[in-house]
Amino acid sequence: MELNLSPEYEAFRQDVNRILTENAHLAPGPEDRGMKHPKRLAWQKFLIENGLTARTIPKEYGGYGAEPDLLKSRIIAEEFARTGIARPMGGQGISMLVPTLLELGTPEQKEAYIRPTLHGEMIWCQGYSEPGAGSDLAALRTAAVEDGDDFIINGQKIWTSTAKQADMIFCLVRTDPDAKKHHGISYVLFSMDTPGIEVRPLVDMTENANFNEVFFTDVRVPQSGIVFEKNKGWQVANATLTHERGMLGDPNATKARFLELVELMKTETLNGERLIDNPLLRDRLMKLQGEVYAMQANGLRVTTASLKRESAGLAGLIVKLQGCELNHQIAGLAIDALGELGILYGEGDHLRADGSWQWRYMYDLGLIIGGGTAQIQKNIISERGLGMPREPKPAKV
Amino acid sequence: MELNLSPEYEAFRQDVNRILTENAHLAPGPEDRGMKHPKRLAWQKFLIENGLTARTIPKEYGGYGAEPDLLKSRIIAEEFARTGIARPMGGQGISMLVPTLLELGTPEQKEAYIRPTLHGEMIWCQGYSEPGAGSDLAALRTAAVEDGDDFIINGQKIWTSTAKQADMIFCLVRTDPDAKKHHGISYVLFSMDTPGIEVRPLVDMTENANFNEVFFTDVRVPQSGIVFEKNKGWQVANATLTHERGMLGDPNATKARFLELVELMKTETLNGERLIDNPLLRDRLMKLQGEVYAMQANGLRVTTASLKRESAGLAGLIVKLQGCELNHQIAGLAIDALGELGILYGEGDHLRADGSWQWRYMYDLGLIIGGGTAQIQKNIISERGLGMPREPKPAKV
Amino acid sequence: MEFALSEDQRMLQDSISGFLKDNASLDTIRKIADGDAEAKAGLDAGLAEMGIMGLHVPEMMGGSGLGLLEACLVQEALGYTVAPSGFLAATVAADLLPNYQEDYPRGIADGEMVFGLALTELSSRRDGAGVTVDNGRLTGTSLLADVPDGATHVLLADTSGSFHVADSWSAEPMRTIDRTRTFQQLTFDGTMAETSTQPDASALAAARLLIAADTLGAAQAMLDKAVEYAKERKQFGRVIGSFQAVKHLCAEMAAKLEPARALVWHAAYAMDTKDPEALVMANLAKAHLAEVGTFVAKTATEVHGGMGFTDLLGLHYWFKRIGVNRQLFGSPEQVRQTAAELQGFVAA
Amino acid sequence: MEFALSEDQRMLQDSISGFLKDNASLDTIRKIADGDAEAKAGLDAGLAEMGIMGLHVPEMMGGSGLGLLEACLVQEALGYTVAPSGFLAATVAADLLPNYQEDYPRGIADGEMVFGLALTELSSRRDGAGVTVDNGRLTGTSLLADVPDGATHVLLADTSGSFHVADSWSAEPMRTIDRTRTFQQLTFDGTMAETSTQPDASALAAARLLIAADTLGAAQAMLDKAVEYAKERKQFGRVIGSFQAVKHLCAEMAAKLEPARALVWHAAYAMDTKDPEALVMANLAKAHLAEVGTFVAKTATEVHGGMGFTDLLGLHYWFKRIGVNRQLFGSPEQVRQTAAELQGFVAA
Repeated sequence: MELNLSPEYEAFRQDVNRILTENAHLAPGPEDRGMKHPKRLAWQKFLIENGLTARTIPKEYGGYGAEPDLLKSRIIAEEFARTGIARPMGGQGISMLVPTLLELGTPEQKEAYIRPTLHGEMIWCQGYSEPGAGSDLAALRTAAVEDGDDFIINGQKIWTSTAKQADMIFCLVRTDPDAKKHHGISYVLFSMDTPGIEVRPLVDMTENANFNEVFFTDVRVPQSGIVFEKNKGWQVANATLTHERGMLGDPNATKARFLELVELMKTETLNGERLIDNPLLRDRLMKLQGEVYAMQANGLRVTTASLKRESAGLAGLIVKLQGCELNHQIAGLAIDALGELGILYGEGDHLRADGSWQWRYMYDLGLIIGGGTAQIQKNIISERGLGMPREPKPAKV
Repeated sequence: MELNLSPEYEAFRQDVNRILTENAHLAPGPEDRGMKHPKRLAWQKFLIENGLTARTIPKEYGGYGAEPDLLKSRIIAEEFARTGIARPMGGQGISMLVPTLLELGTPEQKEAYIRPTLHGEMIWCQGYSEPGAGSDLAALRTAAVEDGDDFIINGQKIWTSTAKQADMIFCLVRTDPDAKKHHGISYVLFSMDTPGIEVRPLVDMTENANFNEVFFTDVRVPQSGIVFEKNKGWQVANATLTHERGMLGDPNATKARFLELVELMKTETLNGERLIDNPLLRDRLMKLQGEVYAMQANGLRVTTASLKRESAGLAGLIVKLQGCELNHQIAGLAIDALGELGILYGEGDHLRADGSWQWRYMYDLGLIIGGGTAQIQKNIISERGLGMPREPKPAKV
Repeated sequence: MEFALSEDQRMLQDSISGFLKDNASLDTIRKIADGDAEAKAGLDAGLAEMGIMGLHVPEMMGGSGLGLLEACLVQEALGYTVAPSGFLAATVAADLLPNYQEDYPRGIADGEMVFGLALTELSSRRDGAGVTVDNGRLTGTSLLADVPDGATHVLLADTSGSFHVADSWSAEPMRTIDRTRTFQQLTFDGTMAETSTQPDASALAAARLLIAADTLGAAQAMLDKAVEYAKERKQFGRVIGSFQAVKHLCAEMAAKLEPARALVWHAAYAMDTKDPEALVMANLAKAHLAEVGTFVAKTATEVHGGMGFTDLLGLHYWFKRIGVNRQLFGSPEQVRQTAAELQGFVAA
Repeated sequence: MEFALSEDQRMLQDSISGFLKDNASLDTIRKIADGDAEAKAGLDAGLAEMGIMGLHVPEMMGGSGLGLLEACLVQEALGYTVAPSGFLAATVAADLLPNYQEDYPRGIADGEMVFGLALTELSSRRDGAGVTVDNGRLTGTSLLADVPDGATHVLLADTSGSFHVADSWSAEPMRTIDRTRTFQQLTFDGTMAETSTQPDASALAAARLLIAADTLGAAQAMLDKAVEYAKERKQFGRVIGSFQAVKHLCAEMAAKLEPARALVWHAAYAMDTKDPEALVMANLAKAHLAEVGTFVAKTATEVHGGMGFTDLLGLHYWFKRIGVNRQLFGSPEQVRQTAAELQGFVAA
């Protein structure tokens, strides 16, 4: 057990901090709107060149080309958080497609897509879920029928973020309707400019369209867009999903929210009394602090396992279930502490923190559901973590 | 909605109260030990003759012979609770076997068993559960093999209360090992004095033996002990179980416990402060009070439905699940309020209420499990109450 | 003894539910949430025509003379369809004012007066809000007042707990997560109070009880929708309602909601019959429904999966209705504190 | 950076677990619970021989010089097997006393001194208990003191929060639900304190942290037993561990326990490295484990069905260990209050 960093890493942290603070003037601000604003593209280039993002991606594909070092990656993330300087670009192209292509893409696919994606010049969206295939993703039905060198695609996707802005999509389609459900799926890349694609924003309970629906009507795309092999798309997608799971339940983000809540309760008053002086609210705050500490420590354990290339076991499997729920509860206490003012939203004089507590309360509920509902998570924990048997298959009726 | 009683019933209440208080000297006390103590038998006889128990059982079988009137029964129960005078005998013979015999017994069985049972001269125990057949009661394996006019019984029962004191047992046995599991069971009455029966007390977490195990080795009993028909024991048992379900989750008992808790919190101090003046304990108390009121009101609704011979629907199905849990939580708050002194048990200077809060905390957990675990209750609520589908049968492997 | 609704009460339920089914469809609710004044006016007019505004006004003052129990049934139906209405404010005014001034209940019953309610500061004073009285003149602000369109009067609480009727004020809309209902910040600038009352714990208890009934209705709707969705939605080759995990979530919602319904009825009956425990029960009903409602809102949304999070089924209107109700007229902790005070459980 | 146990720490875990597996079987625990003094003495002697009593005593005073992290691993193993031991009291004494009097840690390490712990009144004064000091003389009672067999000294807290070492007292056993451990009411009748200390928040934090580790071990054992039982027990033609409801109960226990384990480790490491957040973390670990433990105790019992309620599998020893730990050295609410005070969250 050693939670301090070695001198080498401390020096690295100082380097990172220096690069960021000295160049903060180059970073885009909220006024630089648009995913491809020149200032954003330039900042992304600068960050790659300095090894502050795309760090382990080979130079030949436009990355920085360093050896993987989880601790350095964590230090970089912490310094972005600490300085509050604009973070590198994210998005599903960078976080999910690029690792997949590196592992399974053809040389041509790597050549064509990785560099522009990393540099923010090519935006991607993900075509996985369908209205009838949520938790049961493999039940997807969007059909790709061969026609010469092309596929003709018909069907519908849902929960597609950045579909409006995307140049390209990585999409799961059914290429063999007769095979068992996991064996007839292919993973295909194609342009969002292809005729026959319609994107409809999907407004959610936060009043925003955080996601979209995407409709395909006789969309003709080249078969060369297949990643890995035809009808092996399920394996490809699983490789990608592994990358997604790590993104949820970041304990540092939870800690930051908790500290905001403490600040709120120290500064707001109710009937002339500071909220933190209310024994009931304070006790709930302390309960959550215990859980925040626990999730933070659990996160350190998971990171350590990754560093050692060991499985984190249960400590890793429970992160999404517990982390999302804890975030939701932190927002819930903030709303309760604000009482009547906690229900305000949108705009207005008495609104606190731009309504972000309510936004988080709702969006975190979305995260509890998305990427595997709590029920699916509990199946995984009990089966993979505790070795309990799968449910028996139902008898044919 | 009318929660006051009509004048007729008010008069009845006064009658009951008068009979009880004027004859309180006849009632047995804790010093009159033994289920068949003469004073107990005499008191039971007195209560039956005055219509204060066995009220609706026909006179020919030793009851009082009145028309069913749920409200009068409730008034009687309330007056026993209010005056604190010794209640009538209970036990599974009176509450479960007698109604079953009235419905399905032969004239000889009714004649032989109902009167002595009601009068406390014949004590019964119930032989249902087995080590391998708990939630899945129909999986029971205690075998009854025909031999002339007799059965030879081998097997084991568990969760048998009053087995030591019982004269007789009503017992589920497997009489057709080849039939489907619900169709090979018979409901048989026989004497606990039969050679080959061994009773072993089953100590539980409360340190008491509230239940027993009963072992049968070549126990020879007459086939005439079958109630209803051979291999129809499952239907007979179900009739009886209906009587049992009503016994759990009595909201008046819950209310009484809650009031004891209020009293405890008003009189006990912690660090010189009354427990009820502690905002955290008081808030938990108020939360429970809301639930107690809710269960009480729900109970009135169920009673009303019974009076009208209507189904209480969901309001009836949820009583056990919610009632047992609420009782457990009330005891839990009492223990927390007593803090370090809340863990005392058995005997000693600082022990409160003879350790009954801890006893209840554990015993109520037993009740949550017994008579259908919380999981079984939720299956029932979702299927019968909400019309949700049963789980599909597993495919044969 | 009968703990059940009477024939008349069931008929009232049926008629208000029937009306709302036709006139407060999700489609209409969406329009109202998007600011369609015509849709709102239509619903208001329809409800007024049904005569519910005077439901709790004594018969001798031109109303229906029905109790809080009946009012709770109506409010439950409103919550079930997330329909906005001035009914709650009218009912609280009709509960308190007959002892002081007959004109108001009469005005409510004949539709000439529409009441708003400004009670927030009885429970919670924030941002310097609160109205003080000096020589009958009202000064100060009240936040998140429930003021229906076309309100002619406001019943407000001052900082000492007395109530006043005012017929002039300035208003600023306050936007909440619930876009179906309108809330306002009211400012009184030396306005003369028309009528003033003594502090009265029962007016606040009545308001809280009605909110409990509203949450009951909204939560029941969410459970019904969850069960229906679970019976239809298929994943892994089965309707999700056949998975034990989903069934148990629904069972847990039902197990909490069913006694909560009985509690609301009982508390309302107790208020109507002046039972000594009535105020305690009404307050605890508000706090209990807030907790049960929060559980059901989250759980029913989870049963709907991603669909529950989108706007497509409009489920969030119910989620937000329950979320707003939780805070209105006092958070659960504050309301339980009232219940404790009423029983003498709080040291002076 | 490495958040994991070292090779040495794992070896310590293995050796203590191995010892307890052989020497604190359920059979032995039953004997101890039934008052078999020989069985108890055997276990005590074995544990003493392993040298754990001096684990937290500085090396220069003859101990192993290991930290609270190692002590928590030992305590967790004790909790896992519900083994009673004077280890907790010895470790708290070894944590506090080296700054005041070397003789005690030396005596603990070489086995000549056995310490008891009387800290109850630091959190909770009931029934007139509490020890006062006058001119170095101790007078009064302490309830539910943890006094191992053969104790030569008691470390006790007076009503002002200072600690004292005493070597004479009169004792009255106090019977709890947990029959494996012995608790006593101690009376001091003008006894001279041998050594006195300043008030010290870290001694209480250390005691609470060790209790958290104990509950962690007991709860982990209950989860392991529940999973094992669920994989074997058949009902309705399937092992019950294949029912989604049972799986989810087990998953919920694991999801709470796994971060709780990390919390105990982290808090212990923070105590050992004098991290500024250490006391807050240690207190919150106690409170959090009390809540998680209560959940696991109930849930694991439910998974066992009726078997969990009986004495047959002895599961109740773990249930009661957790139940007693919840209250010892302060209830969860009191402990969270300490954490709030340490952070300046409580108005003076």
